[in-house]
Amino acid sequence: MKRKLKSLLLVSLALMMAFSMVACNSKPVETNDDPIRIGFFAPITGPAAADGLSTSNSAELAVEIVNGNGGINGRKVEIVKYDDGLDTKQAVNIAQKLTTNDNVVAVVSGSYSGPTRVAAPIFQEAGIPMISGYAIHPEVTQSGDFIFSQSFSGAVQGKAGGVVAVDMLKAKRISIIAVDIDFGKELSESFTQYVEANGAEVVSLDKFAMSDSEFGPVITKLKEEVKPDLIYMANYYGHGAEIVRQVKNMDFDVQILGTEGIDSYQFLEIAGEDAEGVILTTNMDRDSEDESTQTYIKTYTEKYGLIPDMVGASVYDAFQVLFKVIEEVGTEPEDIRDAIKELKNFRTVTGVLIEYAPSREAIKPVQIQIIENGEFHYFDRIEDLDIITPVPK
Amino acid sequence: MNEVLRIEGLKMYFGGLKAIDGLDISLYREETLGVIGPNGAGKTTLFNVICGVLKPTEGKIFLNGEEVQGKSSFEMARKGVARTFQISKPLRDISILDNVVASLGINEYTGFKSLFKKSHSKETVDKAMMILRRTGLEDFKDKKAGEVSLGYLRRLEIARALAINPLLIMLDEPCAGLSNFAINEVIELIMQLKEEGKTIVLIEHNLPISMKVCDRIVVLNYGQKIAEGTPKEIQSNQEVIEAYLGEDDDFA
Amino acid sequence: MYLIVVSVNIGIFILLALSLNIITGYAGQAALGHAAFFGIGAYTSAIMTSNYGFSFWISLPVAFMVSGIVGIGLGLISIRMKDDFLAITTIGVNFVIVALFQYSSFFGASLGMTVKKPMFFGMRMNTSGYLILITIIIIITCYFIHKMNKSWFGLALSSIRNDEMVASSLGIDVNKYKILAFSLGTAIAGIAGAVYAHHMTFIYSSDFAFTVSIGILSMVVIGGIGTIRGPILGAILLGAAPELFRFFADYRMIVYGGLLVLMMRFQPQGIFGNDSFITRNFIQAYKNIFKKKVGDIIE
Amino acid sequence: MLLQQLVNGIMIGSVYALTAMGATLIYGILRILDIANAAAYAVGAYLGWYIYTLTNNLFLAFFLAMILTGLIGVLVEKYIYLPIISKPNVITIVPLITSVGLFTLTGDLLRLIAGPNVKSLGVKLRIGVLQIGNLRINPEWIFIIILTALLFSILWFILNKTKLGLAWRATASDSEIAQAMGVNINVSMALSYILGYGFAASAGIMVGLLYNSIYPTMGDIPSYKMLAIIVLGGLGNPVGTVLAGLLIGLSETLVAAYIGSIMPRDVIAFLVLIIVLLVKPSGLISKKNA
Repeated sequence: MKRKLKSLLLVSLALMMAFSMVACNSKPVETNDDPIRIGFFAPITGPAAADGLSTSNSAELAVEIVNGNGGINGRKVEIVKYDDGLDTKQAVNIAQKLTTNDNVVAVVSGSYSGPTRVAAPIFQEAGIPMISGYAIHPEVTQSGDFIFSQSFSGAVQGKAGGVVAVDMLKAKRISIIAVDIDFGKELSESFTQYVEANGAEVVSLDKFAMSDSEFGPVITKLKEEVKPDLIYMANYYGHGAEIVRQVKNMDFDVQILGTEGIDSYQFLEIAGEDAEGVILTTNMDRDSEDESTQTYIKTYTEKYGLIPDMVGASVYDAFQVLFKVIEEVGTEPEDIRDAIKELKNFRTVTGVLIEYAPSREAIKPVQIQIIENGEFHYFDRIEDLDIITPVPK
Repeated sequence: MNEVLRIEGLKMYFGGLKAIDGLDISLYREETLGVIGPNGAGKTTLFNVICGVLKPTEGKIFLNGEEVQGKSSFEMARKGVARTFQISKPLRDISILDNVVASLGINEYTGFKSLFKKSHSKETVDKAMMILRRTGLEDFKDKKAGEVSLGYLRRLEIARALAINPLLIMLDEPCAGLSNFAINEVIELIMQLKEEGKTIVLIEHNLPISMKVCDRIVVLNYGQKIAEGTPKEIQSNQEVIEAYLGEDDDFA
Repeated sequence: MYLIVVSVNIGIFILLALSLNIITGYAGQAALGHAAFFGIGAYTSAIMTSNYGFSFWISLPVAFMVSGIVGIGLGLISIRMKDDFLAITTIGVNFVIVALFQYSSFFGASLGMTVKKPMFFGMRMNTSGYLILITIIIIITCYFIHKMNKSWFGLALSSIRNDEMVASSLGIDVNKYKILAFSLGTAIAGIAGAVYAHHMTFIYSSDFAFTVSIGILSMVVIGGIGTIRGPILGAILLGAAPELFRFFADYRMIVYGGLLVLMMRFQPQGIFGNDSFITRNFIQAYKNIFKKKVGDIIE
Repeated sequence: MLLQQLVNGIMIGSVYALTAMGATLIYGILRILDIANAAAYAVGAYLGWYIYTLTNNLFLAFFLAMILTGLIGVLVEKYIYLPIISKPNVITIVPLITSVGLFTLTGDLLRLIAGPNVKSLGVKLRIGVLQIGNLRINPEWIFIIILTALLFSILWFILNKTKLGLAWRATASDSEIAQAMGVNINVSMALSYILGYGFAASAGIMVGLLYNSIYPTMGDIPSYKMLAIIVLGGLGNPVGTVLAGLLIGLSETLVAAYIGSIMPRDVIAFLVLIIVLLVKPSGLISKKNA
């Protein structure tokens, strides 16, 4: 018995040693002929695979275009892509692999809050800058000064939603339907705060689980008892589409206001005609005159046969930011970080990036789009810095 | 104080079904009591009630003068009531030896503390081997119980009951489904137990066996005792013959 | 570093598989909600260290206790329900507990919980630290299970697994032992949870969902149920699979699913189970070379 | 409003019953908790969608997809499950894990073949909204309810009025005795899978139609929810399954309407399950009095 225990101990010690030996391989010296390696991870399999596809397409498109133009300062860009399956355990493995094995100079997250949140501290510790495309968890950028977010914080977008509801649409009685994850929580909280401070009333709040798809009971209740004049949907395209379908099915005459969560061609596909007239806050203006926006929309549609959406555009922008700063300061991670901090008034496909807030979240105008004839169109835009600057918590 | 087991006014109802309906039985030290009766007479139910598997609807059970009805099965086992099952229930995926060792542990299953006490001590294994030798299972000790034939499983049932070193052994049709040869072996084993002075209750459908083995026989029908006496008396009891007529060819 | 991180994750799963094996492998009770107890341990220790400032080292035994105590509840349920009914009820328990994490603000609700990395003699625990810690816990657990197998406790569980009626006829208090088995298994899962929470530094309700329970169970069964080596090797195999199959890229989940089906189709006793192809041949080879008694090497 | 909510609950409950019916039929004979039934649900939905886009005929899509999925079911039963359960000493978890593997495999295969994006059926039914007083029932629901009733009637007919059904019921109550009486249990097993996967497929198409969306992971929620329903219904009991489906549909709807968001929808099913089983450990209708 004793002997067996001893051998077990020895074996495990040997294993640990072996692991640390492999782990300690030193970084090869970088030369100018090597491509610039940028890490990327997204949920390519699993329940968020559609968003994974959209972001991974956009990431590849961004790299393809920059390489087509001769790369950055003559060096090609190479993308190191991983699938996290929307699983935090895999995200930790990936982050560790990217920081120690893959020699990437920077990373873009094309994933949701969970995986991005667990990966962020690892990149922070390794001193490799990460830009998160669209993760909304407030703690992502709090991991440290190497972590940036390309999307609005939940607080900004919720407040912008409030502006649309109260100031533009003059709603008085508002019902909220929110998905019960960080996205829905952050948005509905700051939305409620703005709405109630500006003379309107939130008359009901219904939370539901990510996996939920049946909204008949809630819409029935809203129609027959609550009778709001506006429904604010802090949720994703699947839920959103079902809500607008139910509303139309029940002949319920109410304005619907959505968020970037429904900014997807899949929303249009599922909801069809029922989506007409839905207004949403998002980051990409489809009617923008900006050349880069139109180029992105056009090349993406041609290449993949799909209509680009908010998550893809955000990831595409994150790559544009990286290309820009690497072109200016080279590939040292600290320099990249400093340059991102200093970046001002940079034109991206989602409008002009004014700068990164001290909380390292992008400050950019909130686009208000309306669905007309089965497409997203310009409705309005919020550029008021008081609204679009994130307030540190 | 020779009375090991006394049953008073025992009733066991399943909804409307009266499986046992007012039964009084006494059992004395070193006696072998046979319980016979047609199918559905309530024999196995009686066993299950005595062993604590079922809680009686009414009535009392005394074991060595102590009231025990309604106690759970493991408590009855610890009080010295060992049983075999009509359909052999070996612990299939462990060895024959372990099956017997498990039975030897009757006083060792103390809960969490039993984690720190080794089961296969030399003393225990020796004891188990002795029982295996007695029941003729020695050669199969390392075989899994699920892999041996029915005849050996019956012996295993008895070996397990023996290992408990019981006050009272209850055998539920130990010969059912066996060949004549195997039946004789089992009978031999029971006779040995008798000689050692064990107190035994035997359910046996095969009447000649009961007649041969038992000191006293109780006949059940529809949950009631219709006769009681020595094998000789039972053999000539008109009521018993009627209850069995056409029921069982073995009765002759 | 990457390998160490992967190893820590695998180590956590080894511990989970070993602990589930006490309930399912040794006591023979269906348990499809093991991840819930993993979660209870994780949240218990996370709340203790992050909200109340306790040391990680104190939170470990507390996580063990709390999970074990909740596990008693599951044991009580197992007295009332059997087999497939019990199996599905444990799934239900998994869902209810995850919902509690998801909906109660005490557990961080929909924002999850951020966990501070623990200190060890004034140094921040790094990944290698976790690897050493989890290895030590695994060794202790293995030793403990080995001890259990040789004790009356183990024999009682074997009896219950085979036939509860027989077990009680041998004087075994079946209910008590079932509760003990559930509570021990879930308590060890609680420790795994505590290490996990501090290793990941962020936990969220869905980390402990039903699919995780199924994953743990698959490890036990694929490896070989009712043995010590089975769950360990099963956890290594399935835990490393998502990483090993990375170069299949798009096909890796198909490979993973296909592997589960094929293994169950052709080796239902698990790859390293008592009756499996590998074990039989290994024993044969070992016997041929060393002419030793089989019992000495394979317990 | 209460009336409308009760109708909502019964409607969603009948879809649950239909979804779980396949698993019940399979459990009835093979005693397998077949999670892969949810894979059949997704495969059926995709087949239905594909046939519908080719032919533009909803009924054809519906029945062809059911039959095709049923046939796949027979292959799965014959080449995967049957060899596993006929091996000696196989613990009951083994088929369960096999089905988890099948489910994972199928879900990702669908993603690779059809892409991760949502497909919409885009069916516009030309029947109007049914309006009785304040009560409104949408055309999709009318279609689904009629079809569900039809399918359950067919099932009832097969099980109770045909020789095949008699054999099935005999096998379900005791396969050994059935075999001794000359019932070919292989046929009963095959019937279980044809009907089981066929029903799952029909449920998949209906839900696809109802929410106008078909996607690779659509089976995720049914995969566990149907387990709750079949256990609640007494495991392997078709009538119990219908009752359990309705009970869960109603509970979910009423909780969502009157209590609000105290817990996720899926949890309600399991809470109902746990409560019912604690009171009655063998489910709503236990096997014995089926």
